[in-house]
Amino acid sequence: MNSHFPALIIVVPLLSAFVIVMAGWLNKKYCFPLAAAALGSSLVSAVAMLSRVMDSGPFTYHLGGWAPPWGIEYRVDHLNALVLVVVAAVAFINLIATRAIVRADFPEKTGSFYGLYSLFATGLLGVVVTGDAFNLFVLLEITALTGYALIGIGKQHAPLASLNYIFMGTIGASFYLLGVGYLYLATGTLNMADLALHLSKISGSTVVLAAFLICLTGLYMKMALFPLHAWLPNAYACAPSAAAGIIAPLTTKVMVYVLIRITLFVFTPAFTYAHLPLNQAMIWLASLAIVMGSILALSQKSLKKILVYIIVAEVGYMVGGLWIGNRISISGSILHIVNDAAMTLCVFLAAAGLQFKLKGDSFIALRGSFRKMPYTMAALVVGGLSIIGVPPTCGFFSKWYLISGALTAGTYQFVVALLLNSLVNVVLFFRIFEIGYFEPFPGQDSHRGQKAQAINEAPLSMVAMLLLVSAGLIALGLFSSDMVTRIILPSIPAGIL
Amino acid sequence: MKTFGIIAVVLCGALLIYGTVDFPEWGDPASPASTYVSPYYIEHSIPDTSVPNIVTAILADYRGYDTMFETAVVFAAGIACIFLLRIEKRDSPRSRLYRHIPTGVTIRIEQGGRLPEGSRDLERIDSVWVPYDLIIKTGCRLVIPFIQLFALYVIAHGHHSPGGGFQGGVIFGAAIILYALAYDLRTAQTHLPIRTSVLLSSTGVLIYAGTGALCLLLGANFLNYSALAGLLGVDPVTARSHGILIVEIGVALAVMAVMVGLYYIISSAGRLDEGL
Amino acid sequence: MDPVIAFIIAKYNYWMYIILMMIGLCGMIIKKNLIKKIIGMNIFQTAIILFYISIAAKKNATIPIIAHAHGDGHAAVNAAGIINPLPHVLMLTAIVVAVATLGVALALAIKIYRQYHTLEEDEIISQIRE
Amino acid sequence: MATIYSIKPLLAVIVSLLLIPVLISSRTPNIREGWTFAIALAKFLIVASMVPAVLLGNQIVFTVAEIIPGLAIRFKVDALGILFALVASLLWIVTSAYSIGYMRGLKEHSQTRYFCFFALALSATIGVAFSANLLTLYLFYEMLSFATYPLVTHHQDREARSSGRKYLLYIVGPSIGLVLPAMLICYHLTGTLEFTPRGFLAGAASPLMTAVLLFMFIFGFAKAAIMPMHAWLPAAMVAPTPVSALLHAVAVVKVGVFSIARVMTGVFGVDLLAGLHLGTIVCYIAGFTVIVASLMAISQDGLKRRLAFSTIGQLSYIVLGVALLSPKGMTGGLVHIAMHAFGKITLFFCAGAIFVATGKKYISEMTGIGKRMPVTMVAFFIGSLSVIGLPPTGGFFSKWYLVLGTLESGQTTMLIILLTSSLLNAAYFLPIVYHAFFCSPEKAMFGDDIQEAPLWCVVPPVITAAGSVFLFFYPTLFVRLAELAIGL
Repeated sequence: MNSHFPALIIVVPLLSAFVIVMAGWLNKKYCFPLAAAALGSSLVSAVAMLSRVMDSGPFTYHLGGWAPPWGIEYRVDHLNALVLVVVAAVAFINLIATRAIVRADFPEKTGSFYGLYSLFATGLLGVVVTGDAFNLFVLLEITALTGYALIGIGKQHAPLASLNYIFMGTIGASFYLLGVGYLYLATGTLNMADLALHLSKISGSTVVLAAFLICLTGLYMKMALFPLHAWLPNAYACAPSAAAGIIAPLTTKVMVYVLIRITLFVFTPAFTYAHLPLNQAMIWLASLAIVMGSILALSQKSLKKILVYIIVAEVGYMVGGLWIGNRISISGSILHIVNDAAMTLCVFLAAAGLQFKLKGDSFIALRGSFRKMPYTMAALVVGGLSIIGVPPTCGFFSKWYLISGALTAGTYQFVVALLLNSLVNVVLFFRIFEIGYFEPFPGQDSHRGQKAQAINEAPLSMVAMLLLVSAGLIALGLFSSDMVTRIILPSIPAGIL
Repeated sequence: MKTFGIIAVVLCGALLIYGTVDFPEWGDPASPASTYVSPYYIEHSIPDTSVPNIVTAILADYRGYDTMFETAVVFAAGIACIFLLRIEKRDSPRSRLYRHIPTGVTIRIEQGGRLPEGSRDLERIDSVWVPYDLIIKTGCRLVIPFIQLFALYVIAHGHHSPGGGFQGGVIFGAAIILYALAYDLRTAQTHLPIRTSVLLSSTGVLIYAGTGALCLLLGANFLNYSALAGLLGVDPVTARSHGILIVEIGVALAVMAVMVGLYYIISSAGRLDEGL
Repeated sequence: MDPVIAFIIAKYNYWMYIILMMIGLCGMIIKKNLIKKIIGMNIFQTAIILFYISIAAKKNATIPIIAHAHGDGHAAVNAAGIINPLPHVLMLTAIVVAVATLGVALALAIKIYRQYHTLEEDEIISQIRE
Repeated sequence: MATIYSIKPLLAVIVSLLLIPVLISSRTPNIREGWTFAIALAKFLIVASMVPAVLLGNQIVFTVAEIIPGLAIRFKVDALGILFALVASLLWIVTSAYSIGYMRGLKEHSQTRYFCFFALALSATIGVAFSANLLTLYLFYEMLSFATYPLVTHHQDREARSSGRKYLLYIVGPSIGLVLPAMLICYHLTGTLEFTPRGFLAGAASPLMTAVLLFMFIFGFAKAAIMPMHAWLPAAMVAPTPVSALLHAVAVVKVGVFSIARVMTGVFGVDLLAGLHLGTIVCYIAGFTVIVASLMAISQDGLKRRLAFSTIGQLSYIVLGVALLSPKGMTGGLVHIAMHAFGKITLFFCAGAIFVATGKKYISEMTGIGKRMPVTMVAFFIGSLSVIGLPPTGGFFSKWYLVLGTLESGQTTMLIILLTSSLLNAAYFLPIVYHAFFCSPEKAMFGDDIQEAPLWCVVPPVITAAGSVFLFFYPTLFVRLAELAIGL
């Protein structure tokens, strides 16, 4: 049975999505268990695939029984096995954690919500595992479409934000499709491994360079790299917190994975790093993204808006790490995909808990939150420390690899940008901790001798998951060395020095 | 904003034109696209799947996985619109309009009063008053069955002529939408309520993914129809052709149901009471 | 004719799709009304579908359906005589994707209209500002 | 010079972490205080059990986890580490006794949180003391900064918020902005961060880069409160006095100085610094800090602020001693860690006792307090003698070695700085004692019901005062450890 895991990881949530929607109309109480079972089984098969790849190296799976250039092929190697586990784990944990919130926000639409949720997870898993360029576009569209719906259902101006997301997302996806069209025109095949073979033969022609630039612009738009990030802040901030819990940590990270897959495995490193001015420009772009992301975050007034701009800055980390081009910085950016997904999940779950219990996440609503919700705020502290980059947590280690990679390559603007971002993150998070810790002044006299307010903690499933994730952040930090040596370094193709 | 937009567009156009320098001429038979992978499909589609229409062969078999996700996209769009727009608690309308069929006289009842349902010669009409349209109604009533028949033909004949699941499904959906346009949304919903349309669309997609999973259970790779040979009692090649047909039916069902569901939801802006 | 004009004539299908695409992009960026933006998006997607289909074309080749009678042997099929079917399959998917995105965009436009009673972007933004 | 592999260093660091779940779950305050005492004692005993092995010259090593290829979280207990850990864990026992009296005397709120973060801070301090490489040191250094933030801002009022903000700005900012890049550059240049006896940076970088790295470390470790980076210490006096006593006199500030000493001896190495004359530059920076801090201390009216500025001055003695690079000078600097700890903690305890008993914070309000609180003021007198460096107390020894060190390395300006600063120390301590005992206030400063603070607040200063006198007669333990640390 284990040879079918690549298919199982996608088919089980896909089938469950359709059954959940039917259950939504027939009998609502089966929706959540179905979704949990499906995503749980995906997590199990992802872990099984990762262990298989670590033991016996990459393996392929031919869909429909047809050999690669003709049929669609799944190539599972170290890189996408690792990202698969991250995606499956984040989707599963967020599903369990935000159960009470979904029941409170959409009492009569839980069927459709969980259907869209598992379709979204299926799309992401498919994007990560597929080895065919056009199939990747179709799966991108499923992820995007369900994402538009999940965001569009939010309050205040969520529909407008979602519509803007549609415009930018469609332009991005269509540019990617156009890039694949140029590649198909130049080589005649759609399979990624096959493309790499043929592209190396004709790497001189302008078609390949044009396809490269078009694919990059498309992917940058989908991952909201700084100049093209206009859609992300409103979309993620207005999204309902249950949906934001899966969209925020995963979409941009999976798009960075796609960028790494395209630049390193389709356009082989020899081609990608051949154009010096392009690399320098991209590193400057990434540093700009980091700096602008943190500066914009300073001027925000609500917790979620701050976290969203931090995501924009984190995208700059990964893109910069990729473009620096040595093994250390690329392993840093791959490690950051894993770490950043975990960190963003931790802080977004905490924000969801706060918004659920304190009715809103603006700075006024957060006053005295350490007293009312100690465990959620403790998780937010751990998540914040990880985003700042404090040693035991995982955020520090990906910064470590990125900075040492940048030092060896001599790109000092990236180092300065990373350090500046850490300092700004300290200000951002401690401003929130101050509000949660010191205020409210006017309401009571200073806290001397005042009985502790009733602890009004988030629901148990949420708190349990929050503590699990924050413990995971520290565990990821301590085991990052094993992850790098045994999974990430073998996943980087040979052509990189 | 305008100037920035134009600059971006011109820049993008220049990038694209720069890319086309090394393109092969239009229709040049020696271009890489038509000399590498596609000749295999053309030569082997009959021996592999015994389906003369190569596009259907590729669509449902060689790249059947893409099409499965394509149907999932259609399904996702249907569910997304229902999820976004549906309004549960509908407040009852202030005034109701009725028409006396024999004489064509319309009656308006205020303050939410209503007439008994079954009255034979009084029919309820939309608040956006539609002129008496006997010609359209009878015309549509005559045409719709033939459209549906043609849709079934397109689905079934996908192997031999241009057509297949999507096109057939859309035509079938169009027939039902025509019915909803000719009469009004309420009567169309009596024949195909939104609940059945969603259930039909999920069964359609389940048929597609189910056959794939069935092949998995029978030991072959996912969506490898030759594994159905044992089940269908035919040799593997015709098993593939039958597999394609089953899958096309699933797709048609899903597409039809989603088109109808989309029309119901979008035309009545989620209230599902009065459409176009 | 000198090479430049020959160059332009030989590849006019690519100019078509680039022009169409730029019109779509303009529509999306410059226009203020949301529905016009959605139409622009649709034009943009259709342009790419046109590009793919133009790849499939071969000079004097027939449609990709192999003439046959039931059950008889198969005449040797020569690939040059039949156009490339693969882009057509891909574009079937792209068309469905374009329709799905259009549907969701229209649903959101309805939701926006129900909330702000207008579809002009600058009016909506001024309403949000208050 | 053997290396022993044992789990003791990890136990020493982890044992106070075990206190946190116990504290949260203990119902009555007495159980909570009892547990704090037990854990403090256990920690001291674990540390003390390692002293004999270290005195024989061998090191105790324990590797926790390899977190980066080629780098691990590793503890290495050597003479320098054990010297600092002994002082910190011994004084924690006394401080937990003192904080019982203080917190109950003033009926402070959320005391469980106070004790938990106190235990966390101590485990971080011992972690820094035992760290074997720069990464582990940085890890526990950051942990200490974030663990002490809730302690400094304990009163949760507006003033606590602004001083907490300054605390973060001055400590976390330089640590991320300066120490992190410096550490990464060292790793990039040499491929290792392990502290080696003669330093691993020799020859790996150009003289200019070495100097820049040294200054990044010195100003990065802002907890050492060297002049431009000192503003957070007076601001942190808003914390409850036990926090100021143990953390801002012994643990936190000494971590800063300890890290600088570790970096100068373990990363750069004495001969590299001497070769590039960087030692003398650091001496001048430290000397400048000593003089200016002592001058500012004189002008402070708040008793705790004056003690804070005096601490800034005393810390720079240690940096000055290490920067002299001569054997006697370095021994004096390292011994001063212990001597100053006992002296300064007594002074803070007395300040706290006065505040608990009379509620007075300012020196101008303390004339004639000696008659009301004789025991506290005598302890205050002994503590100030130790800080000034006069014979009957241990402080004399470190000053003695420092002066010999300056003579040995021929730094006459440093000699002048040392002597003038000792005079300045006397100038800002003795007036307090004189006013307290020999003058009587014009109007009645104190109601007649004022007398000594509760027992829990008076006994600890007496113990630590006795400790610093004891150190005068038996300093051999700390002197021997200091000499071992320098590799004599």
